[in-house]
Amino acid sequence: MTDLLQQSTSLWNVSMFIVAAVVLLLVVLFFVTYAIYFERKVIGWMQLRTGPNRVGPLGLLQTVVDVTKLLLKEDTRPKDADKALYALAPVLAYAPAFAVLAVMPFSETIQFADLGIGVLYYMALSSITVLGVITAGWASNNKYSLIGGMRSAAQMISYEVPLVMSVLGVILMTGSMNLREIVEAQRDIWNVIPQILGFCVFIVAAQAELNRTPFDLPEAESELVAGYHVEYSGFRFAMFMLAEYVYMFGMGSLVTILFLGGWLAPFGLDFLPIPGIVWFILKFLLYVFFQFWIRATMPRFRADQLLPFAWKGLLPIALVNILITAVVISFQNGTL
Amino acid sequence: MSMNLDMISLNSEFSEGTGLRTEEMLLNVGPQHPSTHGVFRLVVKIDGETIKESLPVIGYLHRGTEKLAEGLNYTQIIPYTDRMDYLSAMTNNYVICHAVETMMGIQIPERADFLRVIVMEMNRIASHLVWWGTYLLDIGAMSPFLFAFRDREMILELFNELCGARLTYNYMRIGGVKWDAPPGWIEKVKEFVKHLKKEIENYHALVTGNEIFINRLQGIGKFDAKTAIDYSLSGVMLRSTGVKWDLRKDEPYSVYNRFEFDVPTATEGDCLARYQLRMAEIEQSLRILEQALGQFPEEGEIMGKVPKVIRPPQGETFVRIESPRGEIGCYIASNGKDKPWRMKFRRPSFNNLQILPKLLKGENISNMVAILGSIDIVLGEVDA
Amino acid sequence: MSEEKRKPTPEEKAKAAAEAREKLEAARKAKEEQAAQASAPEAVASSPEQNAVKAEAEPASADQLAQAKAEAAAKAKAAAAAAAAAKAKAAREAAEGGATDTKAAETEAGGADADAKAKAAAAAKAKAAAAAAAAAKAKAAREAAEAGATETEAGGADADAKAKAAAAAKAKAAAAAAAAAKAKAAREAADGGAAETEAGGDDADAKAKAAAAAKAKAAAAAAAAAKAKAAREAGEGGAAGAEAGGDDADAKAKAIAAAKAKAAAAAAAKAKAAGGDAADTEAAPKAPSKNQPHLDHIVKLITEKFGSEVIEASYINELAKEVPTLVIKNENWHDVAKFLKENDELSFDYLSNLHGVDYEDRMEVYYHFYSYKNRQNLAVKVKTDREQPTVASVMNIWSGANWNERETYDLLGIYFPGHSELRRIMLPEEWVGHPLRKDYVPFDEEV
Amino acid sequence: MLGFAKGLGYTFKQLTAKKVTHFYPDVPYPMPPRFRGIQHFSPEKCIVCNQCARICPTECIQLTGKPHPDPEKKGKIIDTYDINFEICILCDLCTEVCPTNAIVMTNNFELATYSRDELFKNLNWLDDNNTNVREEN
Repeated sequence: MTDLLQQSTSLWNVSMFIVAAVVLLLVVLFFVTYAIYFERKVIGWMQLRTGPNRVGPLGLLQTVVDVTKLLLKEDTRPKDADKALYALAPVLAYAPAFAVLAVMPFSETIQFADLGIGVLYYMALSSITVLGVITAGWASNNKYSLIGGMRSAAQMISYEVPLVMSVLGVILMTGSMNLREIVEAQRDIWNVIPQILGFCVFIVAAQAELNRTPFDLPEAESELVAGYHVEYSGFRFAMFMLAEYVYMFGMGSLVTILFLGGWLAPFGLDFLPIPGIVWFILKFLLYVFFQFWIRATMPRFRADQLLPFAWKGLLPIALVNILITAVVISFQNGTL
Repeated sequence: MSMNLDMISLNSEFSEGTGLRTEEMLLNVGPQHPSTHGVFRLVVKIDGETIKESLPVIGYLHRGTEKLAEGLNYTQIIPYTDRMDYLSAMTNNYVICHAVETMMGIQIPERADFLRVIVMEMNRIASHLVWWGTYLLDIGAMSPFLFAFRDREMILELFNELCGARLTYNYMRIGGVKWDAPPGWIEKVKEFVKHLKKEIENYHALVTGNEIFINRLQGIGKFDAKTAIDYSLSGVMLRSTGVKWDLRKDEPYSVYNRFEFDVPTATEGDCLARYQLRMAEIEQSLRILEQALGQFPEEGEIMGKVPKVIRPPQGETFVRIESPRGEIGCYIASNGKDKPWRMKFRRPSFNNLQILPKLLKGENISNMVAILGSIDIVLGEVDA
Repeated sequence: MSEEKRKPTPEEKAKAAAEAREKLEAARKAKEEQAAQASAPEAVASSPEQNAVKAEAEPASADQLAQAKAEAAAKAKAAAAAAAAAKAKAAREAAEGGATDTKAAETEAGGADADAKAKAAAAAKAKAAAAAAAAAKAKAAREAAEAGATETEAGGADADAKAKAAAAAKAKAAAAAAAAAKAKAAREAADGGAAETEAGGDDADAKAKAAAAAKAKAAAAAAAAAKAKAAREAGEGGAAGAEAGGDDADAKAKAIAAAKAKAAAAAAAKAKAAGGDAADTEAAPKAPSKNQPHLDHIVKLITEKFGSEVIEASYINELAKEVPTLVIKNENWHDVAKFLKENDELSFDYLSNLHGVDYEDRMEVYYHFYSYKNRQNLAVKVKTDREQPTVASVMNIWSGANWNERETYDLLGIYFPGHSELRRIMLPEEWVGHPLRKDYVPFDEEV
Repeated sequence: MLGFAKGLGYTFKQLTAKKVTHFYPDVPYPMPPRFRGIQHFSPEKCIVCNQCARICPTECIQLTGKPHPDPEKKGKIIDTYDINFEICILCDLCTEVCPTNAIVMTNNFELATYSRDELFKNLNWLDDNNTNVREEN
């Protein structure tokens, strides 16, 4: 793929890119369907029950059937909802989720865009989703969804800051924001070891970004019935679900790249003939399993505990991490 | 119960500082809502997320049990009491049988009394397990619900073998019980007690230590002993404020005075205290069960001598016993005939719910769910 | 008689379904009739207990047989069934009447006088039947039921004869009354026990008056017959409370008779109760219960503060684990309540139970207190009349009374002045009537 | 953090534990012998004493008797016997009071129907419902 980037833009080159983009879309959709399926299976196993097993062999077609149901279902809209915003909200939520994947180096060769400011691109785009969620909360003219929308606004914005701060450590160490270079810099040692503090803050902040337990306040079933997407049904609801899981795909790949050494084999095992993409997928699945595991165990935060935890808890740790990294680096290359 | 809501005034004020006009909002929680434990409606006046005022609306599940009871004879009323507190039907059966037996002075054979205590304590454990599962679901953790229901399923299976039903047992009769324990049943209960004793540790490991859970419940829904007594609260709601009062201990009925168990109390009176108390109560019930199974008389009949048609002497009685939710009482006014002249059930959930508006002032919505869950109401009992 | 066992063939099921559907129509038609004459207060003939029992004996699907009749099965079975059906119809009306209007079915006094009401019901039914399009035969069958209510099945045949005679005279309501009266007198003899003097109350007048008349008759009956059963009935009619000591000095003449009757009944009841729990005869007083000192102490404290006329009665209620019980006068109940809570010797700070009871001639509110300080129970009863029942609200003393008082108001209609928001709690706002009152007639008879 | 760790450890351990799901529609659910299911009625034992109709709290049993066909025997035999399963609460009081065990309970509980009419079970249906009848009553 990377050689395609160097070629001059001919018709063939552009069509190849379109094909590649469609392939990526299909891969992501395949991942989303089976991420939902496996999430239900894994959480089921953790709760001593077998997950979906009635549709298709071992229930493999369960999510396919769900998605078709959502497509066929009538797409209702509340009478005096804000029509334009109501239709716009799912688009605002879904589009950045998919756009973010363009910059991810899945392996040496597979990368769509090698941006110099990969990390910044990710952070900037991912905060557009907040707009989508707030418009959804406001437009569906329902008190529960309004509260859900407001909660998610507060949560996402206040967790964006520690998320970015925790990545600063990595950037300091590699000296560049280009994702590919960050992976290259982890040849001898993965960032997770030196940046353990940054890693923890990143993981927790990522949970909040994805609105997943223990931060699933915006769509807290037991309190707000379903939070911001309570009035959505049919395909628009599918869009919100898709956005959530594509973001998980995005965040999973980002964690693998930033902290777990992208497509690099774990230290000492690089003689095995296993291609980079397989390592990437393994680490990625490890992170996704961790997400399911947390969802099966953790209770939910309370709205008023959420924000102090971000500002008084995560942010100081991230800043300390940056400080330590800076001191260590400057000490290493003698400038201290 | 259809409410005219205009009597709740919504005020909105304009703050110069932010130049914003904020307005209060009336939010309808229920009657169909995931965490109201039944058809219970709470009209909540909120400003942003803080609750200014709340108005509980009940009566959606009112079936007029007391009116029906006036047309039925005493044996026919027992199936109706199953449906009042459907999570612990045995205690309801017992309270009406106990009331009639006190009036007529009927002696219960020992084996029947032991069977009654065993099934009541098992029902208390089942009811607390349902509370534990659904309370964690309200707080947001999904899997404890499944573990709780796996263990409760064992109790329901034992009840199914004993009296043929899983929820509405109709097991007790005036003067004794209908069925004797089938062969091998007592051993199965002993096994269950051992299994649950081990399982309780896992519950504590899974949830009680969890830091999010602790600071989610600490210090909310707090009240002191005086308010608890003033609002005639009972059961864990009362004991969480330090009042050591359990009818099984202080006004012993049936054979409870033969078992030694202690009454767990706490002092803070907040949701976490109530959580710990209910978990401790499960352990106490297991202790009682062990002793009851140990001293279970080998033979003996299960039905005392009872006249063919039960006609309590003219007069009235009021007895109260300890149900998982608090003090359940049964008042019977009889006119000497086989149908009660007036029957009234003192229902703990109904009285415990009165304090909710007072607790919710100034709380936010996620706390409202936690406080409502900690009161542990069953709507069948609130609206009986 | 059982056919060979075979799988229920489809048309078998269809027939059952059809039958069921007709059953529904028949039930609805019978219900309209019932609704038409529900207007008369104690419209329904709720025969005394044994009649009800016998009548209920064949609730035999009246509709089932109505259909049979509809299919004009002229066979002998139909004829015998007709008698049963008629009885069933009367019984079902009685049951419905009973369910909706427990007073008629319940009150023992009412029971003794059921036949008078039965006659009234017959008159009303006659009017309704005339109105209803039901076939004349159905009416005749009902008349037969009227007459044949107490005879056993075997007696059905002669009941038909009487029915036909009654049917002939049915044209006029009066005639029906006469026939029914004659039949009633006959039945009275058969009853033996409650020798029922031929009192008035022949037409369905206001319930209260009828109730009063009924009680008077019961009192007379009780006086006449010393049999325990009758006595117990009369006693119950008087007052459910076992105030062996206190007789409610009811001014009206009826009350004196009632008092006399109640004393007799109480004595009889106690004898029976005593007999029940193998205590010796009522003459030797049982050992004073352990709560007696508590009761005396409480009474002493209250009389010191409020004087002795405040306590109408105070006794130990053996039926309720010897709980000391007080009956406090309605007027100064609120001050006594405040005293019960504030006085540090009493300090009854826990209100366990609060509810109302409808005793036909009066309403009573029952309170059950508990004091955590000196571990002592106390039950208090406050009486109020029926027309405008009001009891002072204790909500400002025990806030636990709030919802309980609202529920008592909602279901029994007892007003609690001083309650901050006395609204219905269980029933919807626009509900008419208070269901737990004995004279409650559902406003809209639902299907 | 310790609380999180213990909780996560427990759920992880459950991954491999034995599952408790019961595949009900495919595998029939075994009911204990005393389970109170739908009644079975044997008309030959019934002596039309009406005890069951009288004890039923929801009054859902309707029965009619007819005099015995051959004249020398007295008493009555059952003609129609209906239970309205819309309001029957399966409380087992009828089987308790029946002197001749004419009505007993079976262990079947599947009674879902599409129309309410089918819930009016008549004598023949109750007679044919004779699979896994309950022995001890």
